[in-house]
Amino acid sequence: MFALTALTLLVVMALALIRAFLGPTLYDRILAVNNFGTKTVLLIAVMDFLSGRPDFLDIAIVYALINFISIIGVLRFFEYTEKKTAEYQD
Amino acid sequence: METLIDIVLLGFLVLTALAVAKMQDLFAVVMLSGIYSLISASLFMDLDAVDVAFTEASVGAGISTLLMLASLKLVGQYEKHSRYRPMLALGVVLATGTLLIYGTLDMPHFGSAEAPVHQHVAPRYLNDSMAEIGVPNVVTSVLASYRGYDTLGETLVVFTAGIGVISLLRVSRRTKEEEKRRVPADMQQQIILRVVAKMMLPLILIFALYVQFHGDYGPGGGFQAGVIFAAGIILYTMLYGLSNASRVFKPHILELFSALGVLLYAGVGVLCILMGGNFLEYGVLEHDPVDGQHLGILLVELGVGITVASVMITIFFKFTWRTVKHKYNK
Amino acid sequence: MNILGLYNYWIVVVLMMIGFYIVIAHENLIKKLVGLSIFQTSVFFFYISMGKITGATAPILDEKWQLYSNPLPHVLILTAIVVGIATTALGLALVVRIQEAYGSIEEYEIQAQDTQDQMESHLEAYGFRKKHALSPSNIDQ
Amino acid sequence: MDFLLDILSGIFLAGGSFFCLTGALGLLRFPEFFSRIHAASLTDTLGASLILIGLMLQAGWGLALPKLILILIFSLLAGTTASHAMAKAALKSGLKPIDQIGSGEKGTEEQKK
Repeated sequence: MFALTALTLLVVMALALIRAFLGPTLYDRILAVNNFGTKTVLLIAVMDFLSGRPDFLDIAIVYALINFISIIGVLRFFEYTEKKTAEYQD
Repeated sequence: METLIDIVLLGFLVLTALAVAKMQDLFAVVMLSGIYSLISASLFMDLDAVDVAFTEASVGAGISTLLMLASLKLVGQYEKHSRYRPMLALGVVLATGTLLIYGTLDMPHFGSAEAPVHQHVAPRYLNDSMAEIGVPNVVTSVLASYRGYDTLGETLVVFTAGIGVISLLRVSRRTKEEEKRRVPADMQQQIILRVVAKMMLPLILIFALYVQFHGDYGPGGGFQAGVIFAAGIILYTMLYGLSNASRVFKPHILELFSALGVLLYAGVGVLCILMGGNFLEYGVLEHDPVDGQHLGILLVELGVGITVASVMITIFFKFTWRTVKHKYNK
Repeated sequence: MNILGLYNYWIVVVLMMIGFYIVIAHENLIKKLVGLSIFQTSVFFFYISMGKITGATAPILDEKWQLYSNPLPHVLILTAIVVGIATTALGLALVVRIQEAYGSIEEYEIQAQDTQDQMESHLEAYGFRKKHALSPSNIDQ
Repeated sequence: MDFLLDILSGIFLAGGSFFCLTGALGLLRFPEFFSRIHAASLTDTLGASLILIGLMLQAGWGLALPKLILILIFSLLAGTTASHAMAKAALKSGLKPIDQIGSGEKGTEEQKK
């Protein structure tokens, strides 16, 4: 059961990876990276149960956090290379 | 199943590396290198190296990607069409690769328990560390106690790199004060993001503390905790602007703290000498040697955590200051 | 099976060579740093692969488990990763400074500027004072 | 009781895997960014929650359960927010959704700029 879930997640990760390679816009890549990251979190959690030691879930939590932070980082640093900052000052 | 996951993830890694080699858009390259770190951390997980997976996830996928993105903003997004001759490089690479693969032929098989690596020091760590150190996580006990000198050196390297970045990307004080008034908060239009991040920030910081002090029993420790703490502060900096963040974490205090961590680490060592032991021999700190080891590891890991966190935050601040300066100079 | 038992090391070597190729064949300094980190990660895999024992579990002691993987490579690599990010940060800072000094992070452009500077200083040493004679537009032609 | 839990968590895991898979197919096959983000992020939230609930049923009353709940909260918060932020940033940077079925080519042309 866990093995089957892990396999599905690997397939999903492969699909997201293909989207990250293909692009075409940068936002497609960001979306693919985000999707890949959340699937990695799930894969880690499933792998913990698969190996019979579910006390390593800390790593999945770190993944979830870091994924979020790096997506925000990409958005922040990409958006402002393209646009004039004046537009965004409230 | 483990083997299957191992092979699939390695395949992902090769594909990602090839895509990195091919792409010209450096933003895409950096994002793919973030994916690369995520995959490699899962692979470390699969190969039983939970602590390494922890570190790679927080360092490689988090801080490293963010620093690269920040510097991309300074140096431009596209690789120029290069006019190198790839055949020579390809020849060198193929020759080296063939030699290396020829070298692996003499190695013991992957996963075999009889390999020479497993015969020498590792059995002692695994069998005796519970009695000698009393910490279930063998990686922590080896890191902080058996190989404490080594880790002190690594902490010093991190500290030195921090100094290097500070001196390379120095911003003079006067202009800093000038710009402080003018810097608008970043990502002001992303209101939902800001609110949610504000909710998550305390959780992240508490989780960092948990990782710091739970490192004896599960995966974690000073290095990982420091990086996670720094990632939390970086999240705040990205969403609320550098001016707000540096009001909480003043640069000179951060610099002080990065030295303080190393000082704490080395100070524990000196304290051990004063109490009649060797340098970093924590057993003498308490009446019961095992308790002493525990206390020593706790203090040393705290030192590592403080140094790593403040160095990482300082480095990120320096890069962000540069981007702010860059924006105004244009 | 006899020789396939080494598959993990082989893929690691392939990764290492891809990183190596990026470092030596590409001109862009950021790309080189990414290549360097791919190279670095492959070394990490090599160490961790050596520490793995089939059927073992992570080296966090527990009554339920008897066989653990080797913790020593884990310790070495854990610290190596943190040192790796420190050196990467230093490298990035250098790249930023190079961009500010030369206006480019492509290796051949930097080298071209360096050669030009060198030639100018040589000429100056031999008594030529005409700096503008070797302006970039003249070099290109 | 254990048997029942196994079956329940199996159902949850299978459902979660199914939703993740459909989302990934949408991510790969749909024509442009906004339809892709629609496919990916909605199924992502549901799929991740189902898989995590399936794991929770297997975890028992240990330290694993609160950690899984924490992951669930994080992924619910972070996943949705990140999707929103991405879509908003894309819209602000000038990427336009396709307004009619059939004018898909126009949308992809614009992206390529």
